[in-house]
Amino acid sequence: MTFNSMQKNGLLLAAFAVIATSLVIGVQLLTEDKIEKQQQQQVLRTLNQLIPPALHDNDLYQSCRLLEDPALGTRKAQPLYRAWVDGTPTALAAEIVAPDGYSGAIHLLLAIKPNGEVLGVRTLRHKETPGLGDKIDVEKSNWIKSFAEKRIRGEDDTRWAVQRDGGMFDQFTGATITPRAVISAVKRATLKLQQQADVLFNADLPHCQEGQQ
Amino acid sequence: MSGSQTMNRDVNTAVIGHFPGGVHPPERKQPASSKPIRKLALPQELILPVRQHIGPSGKVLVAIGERVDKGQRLTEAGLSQGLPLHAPTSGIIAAIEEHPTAHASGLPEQAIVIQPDGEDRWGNKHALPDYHDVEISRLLELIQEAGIAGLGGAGFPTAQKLAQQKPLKHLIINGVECEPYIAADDRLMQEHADDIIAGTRILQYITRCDSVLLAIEDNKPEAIKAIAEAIGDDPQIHLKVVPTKYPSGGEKQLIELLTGDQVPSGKLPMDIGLLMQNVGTAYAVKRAIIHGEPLLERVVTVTGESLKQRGNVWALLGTPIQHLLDESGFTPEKKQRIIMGGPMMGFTLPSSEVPVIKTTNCIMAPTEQELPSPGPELACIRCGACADVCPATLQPQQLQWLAKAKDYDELEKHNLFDCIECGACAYVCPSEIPLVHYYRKAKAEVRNIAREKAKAEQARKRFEARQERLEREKQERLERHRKAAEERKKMQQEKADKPESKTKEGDDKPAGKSAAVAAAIARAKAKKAAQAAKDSPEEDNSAKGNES
Amino acid sequence: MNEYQHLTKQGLWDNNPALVQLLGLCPLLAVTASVTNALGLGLATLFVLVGSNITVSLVRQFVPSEIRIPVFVMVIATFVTIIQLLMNAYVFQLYQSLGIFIPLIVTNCAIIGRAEAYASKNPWQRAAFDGLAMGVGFALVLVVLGAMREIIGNGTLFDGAELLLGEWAAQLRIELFTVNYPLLLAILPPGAFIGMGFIIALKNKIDAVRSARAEKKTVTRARVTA
Amino acid sequence: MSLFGAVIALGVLALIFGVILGFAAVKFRVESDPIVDQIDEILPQTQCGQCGYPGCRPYAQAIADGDDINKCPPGGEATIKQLADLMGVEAKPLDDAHGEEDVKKVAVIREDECIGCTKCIQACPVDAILGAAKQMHTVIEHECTGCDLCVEPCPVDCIDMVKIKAKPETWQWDLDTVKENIKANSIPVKVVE
Amino acid sequence: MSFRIAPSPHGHNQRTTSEMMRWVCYALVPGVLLQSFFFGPGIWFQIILALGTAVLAEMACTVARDRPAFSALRDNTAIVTAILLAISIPSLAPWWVIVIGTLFAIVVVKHVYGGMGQNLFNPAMAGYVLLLISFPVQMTNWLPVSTISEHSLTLWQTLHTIVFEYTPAGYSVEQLRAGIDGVTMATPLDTIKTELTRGYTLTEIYQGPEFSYFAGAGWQWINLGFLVGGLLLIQQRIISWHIPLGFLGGLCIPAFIAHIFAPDLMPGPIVHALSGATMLGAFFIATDPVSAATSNRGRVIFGLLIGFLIFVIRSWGGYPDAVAFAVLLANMCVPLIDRYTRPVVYGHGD
Repeated sequence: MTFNSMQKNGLLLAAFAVIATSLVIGVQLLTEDKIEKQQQQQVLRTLNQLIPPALHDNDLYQSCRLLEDPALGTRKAQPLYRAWVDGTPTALAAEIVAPDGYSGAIHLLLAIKPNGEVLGVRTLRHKETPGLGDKIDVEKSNWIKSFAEKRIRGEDDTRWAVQRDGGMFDQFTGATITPRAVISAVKRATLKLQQQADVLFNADLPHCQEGQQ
Repeated sequence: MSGSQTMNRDVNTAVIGHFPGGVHPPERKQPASSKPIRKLALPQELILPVRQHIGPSGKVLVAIGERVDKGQRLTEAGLSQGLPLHAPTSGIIAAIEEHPTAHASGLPEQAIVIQPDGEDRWGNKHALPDYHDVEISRLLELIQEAGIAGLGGAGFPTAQKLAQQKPLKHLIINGVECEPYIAADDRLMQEHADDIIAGTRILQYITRCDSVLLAIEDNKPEAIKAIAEAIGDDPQIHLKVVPTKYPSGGEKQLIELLTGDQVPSGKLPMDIGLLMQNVGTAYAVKRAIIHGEPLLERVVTVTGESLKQRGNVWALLGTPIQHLLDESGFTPEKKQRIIMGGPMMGFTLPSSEVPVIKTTNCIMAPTEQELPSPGPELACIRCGACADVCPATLQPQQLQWLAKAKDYDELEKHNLFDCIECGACAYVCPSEIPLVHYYRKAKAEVRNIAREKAKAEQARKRFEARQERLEREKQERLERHRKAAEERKKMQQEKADKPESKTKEGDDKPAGKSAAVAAAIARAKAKKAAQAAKDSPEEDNSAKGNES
Repeated sequence: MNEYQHLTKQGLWDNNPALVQLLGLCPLLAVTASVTNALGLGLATLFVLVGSNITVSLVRQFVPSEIRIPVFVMVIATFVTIIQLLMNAYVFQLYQSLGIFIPLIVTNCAIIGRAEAYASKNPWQRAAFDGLAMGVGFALVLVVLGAMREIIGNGTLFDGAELLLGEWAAQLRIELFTVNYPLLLAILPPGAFIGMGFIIALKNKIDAVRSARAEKKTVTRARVTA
Repeated sequence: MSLFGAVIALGVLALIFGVILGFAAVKFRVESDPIVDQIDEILPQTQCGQCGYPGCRPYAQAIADGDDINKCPPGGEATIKQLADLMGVEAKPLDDAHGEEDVKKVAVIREDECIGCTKCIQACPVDAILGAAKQMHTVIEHECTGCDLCVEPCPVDCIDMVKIKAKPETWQWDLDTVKENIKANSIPVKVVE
Repeated sequence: MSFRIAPSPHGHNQRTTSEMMRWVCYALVPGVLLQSFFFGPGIWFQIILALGTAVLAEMACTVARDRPAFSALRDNTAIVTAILLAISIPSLAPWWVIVIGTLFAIVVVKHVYGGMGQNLFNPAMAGYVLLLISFPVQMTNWLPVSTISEHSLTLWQTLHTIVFEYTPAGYSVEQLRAGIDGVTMATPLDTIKTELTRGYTLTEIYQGPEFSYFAGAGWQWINLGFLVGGLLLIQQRIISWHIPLGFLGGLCIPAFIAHIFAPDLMPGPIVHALSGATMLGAFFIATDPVSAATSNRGRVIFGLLIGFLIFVIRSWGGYPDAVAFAVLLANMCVPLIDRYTRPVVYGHGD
């Protein structure tokens, strides 16, 4: 009785598991390519906002490399995209982190020209207070676009601060922590990328797909 | 307190225990405690409910028109918790009938009405001045025959309480009388301290207890003095003066106060070696044993500002409340309340035609100004004031929610039945919720549910038994039919030519009876037809169905 | 009333999984910040529900009761994973905004509840219909709640419908009003709870009114005895 | 290869769990809860049939099978509440198609009109009526459940359903009734000389 | 003769609920006066708006629930709710803020839960949280206190600002907030929070104009005002001391310990006690009996919990002040606290 029940239930359940898993695997194989393409497009959509087609003729997505640098705001390796026109380096883009947001880390995408001029910044993910700190989102406000075409004069460039602290960026009503965090993260990363632009364009960095997915 | 300190007797103010909660309502005992107990004129009639205590009523021994002597027994004690009843004065039995009684419901109960003849003529008395060589069981019998019930409030037959065969740590005599206004025990102690102590010694003798704690609240210095003198240097009776706080006179609270122990829930004080009697009971026991007088009268505080003469009176049992009021200069105000008992636990009477019974310690006719009625009930704000004053450390606000939600299981889990209905919670409730009233209703409902459940169980058993019986009968009938059919077959085979016998049911009915029955049926049919004409045609169908 | 009408009434109103059974509240409360999201998750749930009901009904003869729960879970999990992969591949934007709530469909008790309560006891046609009715009922509540929250919190309807339905749907967007200060509470999770409470209250109220209006029926009394 | 591994791994896991479940199903089998008994316990056992079932037990069975819990007028609100607790469903108001909750009553036979037909005795589900053919019948008050099943069969209409009289010990502390109690029962005292 | 029937006990001593609530209003006076001195007359408009809304909402709800319109107003609790909410928000907040908040507090938090005595949450604080979450900008627009402010508004200017969101001269509240040096001023707690994240030490932060003697300029006096009112309530036995003591203990003891270990990062107990809504919360908000624990032991625990939550949120949370959140969180724990602090019933001990 006991043995019968064990044998029957065990085999049946195993059979179901095998069928179910095989089905999932089948669908997975079918959709694999399509999903990867979608993910590429997702990244490219934001990248293309910052690095217009005129500034690159290479496949930005394929140019992705992993860069590990504390100046990017995290110890984890972050994706770095490199753009060329006719073999001439035109732009660098990196995913950076502002760790000191009001409600945790803010993930940003920063693009600069090799000479250090900021092409633009976009917020990828954040948890800032809705209605207050979420104005860093391009859908909510144009504030994030104010980084475009800004340049940085060095470590102690006091213009890279909110107006309240005597800088050139607006703070938005009711929130100062969020813009401060974003500005300092962008400032830190821009300085770093600007200094190492040459190296980064030529460095042999690991491919994104290998390191993380 | 100062009174007690000046006396160098055994006045022990060091209270061992403490009970939580409690309130300090204005005492207002002065009018009753400062004047001697008055004797009243005989009322026109005395109404004696046959049942004046917990338990079944006794059997009535007298008949209408019978002449009775003072102290003559009117009823015989019932089975277990019964108590006999005696004629408080001589007179004629005027009626034995249903009469509104001293109960909050105003519902009637069987009562014996005596018309006093004014002679106040005693019947036989069996005085027993020295009880020390009498057997205890005989003394208990005498107390039982004297009809003594606890005069403090619950009215449990005293002899049965005393008869418990367990060794006692302490016998507690309760002279606390913590309810505001009431000073019946106070005055009794002041005037009859010796009798009370004598009664206490009888109780002590019966229970063979060598430690008596006699407790009095410290707002009764005169009574304390009188009792202390009456005790003299008796080493076994200890006078305990307890601080004034309501409800320190509650049995459980006083025990906690005097001994520091709690009576476990659902148990009796006896189970932890304690027995409590009221001072009035001690007095009644003394009268019963030493003088042979059954319980015929008691001290009743008659008070409240609607009365001109406030004070204590000796009231014969059965005295109508109206008589007490009349004798005290009653000028009712609009919507006058008459309260039997104190302001905290007493109940209002719907009529002044109800009599004084054994447990009546106070009749109040307060003015609205004196005891303002609560305003409209507001929602509970869970302020917890009620929990702070609850002497049983219950959660009155929770009980109130549950009572309103009729969640009886949860009510029992929240120990509803440990509520002593002292009223402290409702007294302090800022939303003026009649909390105790909700608990009483809930308790009545819980008891009712238990009764219904027992009844349902009984009904189920009877129904099942009936079904079984019907089934059995059906089987038997089938069996009989089968047998009969076989018989018939046999008979038919044997006597094939014999004609069938007539078996008509109606034949053996007497003609006269059947005519009456037919007439009755016809009457009912006519009635139903008339009804059917008024109602819907469906009724008609059902009526027809009945005949089939 | 035939079985299918009965099932429809049960799923859409009388026994609505969201309003009456209060199942699947986690995804319900999480994604209903806008109509589009609500519709997306509603459709996904509907699809899984129909699929799992059919499958469970088809295999019910072979599955002993001891292992029915793990089998149901596996069936549901398979469906959800497949849906997730398909959405990831073909409606990527919506997939992104519904995010982690797609896998949460596995834990939506409405689905396993229907498998256990209905599909495992009925033929597949009926089970499929039950899944459809229940799924539509669930999706409708999602959409109503989503609409409520989107209107109050954002002043719009069908914002971002193109993510779900393709580019043409961008025209569906209705801007009801613009406020400088939207009532953010409606968009935030507490708003979902409060809104849900109001919808349930409304449903109960409607039921109460309807039952008060309903005609009185009479029941013939059974006679226990002769 | 890794995909194949996943299939194998899950298959083996499922096999193991299936075996465990199969074992547990036999070893830890619990006897089913006699829910019908519990429901029957709650019902008032009047056997009145107002629920549409012949007796309380059949209705208990019906509830266990999913029937509504609000069909018992004699039990009223209290019974519905208890049933709701037991069955884990929402309490709902009494379905008045089955009758309304009423005060508790008992049957009383007007004895001078009784013709001794025994029809009521046969109708009484709890054998609470005493009597024999052509003898006057009487109701045993404390056994009567107040189901009123005896009223209809009586050919001479001599059975009344009478409210159970409140007694001080069964009084439900309804202060509104006090005045009525006093009014209804105040009897002028007769004086016998 | 027919007599009146009434349940026992006959007679009553305690203040009624409506009297208690009236006392709460009296006790608020010192704090409110100070607040109107430091933040201008706007608070009076807010109170009037809140009272009007609360009374109308309460009447509408009672009518909708088939009760006489004025029955629910009798207990004065709606008035207390309205005043507490009105004095919790910035005094120049636009009129619709207080109206929405009061409506939510009375209609949703109080009446939807079943009305007086049934609400799980403190209505004023639930209303406050709704506003804070929904309108963060308006709800954080506190003017600098009058003693250090550039602008002081007349009655007319205040009213204009509350109604139209701009002064007659066209300044927004945001602009009014700018201090002498053009830098926008925040509340002291907000300043501490933001400046700490920028790496300043407390010693440096306390040099700012927002601070004086023990804590934030102005705020400390307002808190002392509410403390005085609270002590009056305790003296009058309207509230018991358990919740305020637990509250202040739960806040100040951890603050004291933390301050010893990190004096430049963690503000001390006095700063905590005299900042934000501490005293208002301790004596007027947490002590709302409906949503608080009932036993004395439970009340101490309830107070401790609120105080500790405030400390935690102020120190590490997203908001500078946290009284409202802490109170609501503790409200949720009340059934649990009540359950485990139920005293042993007479005769049930060992």
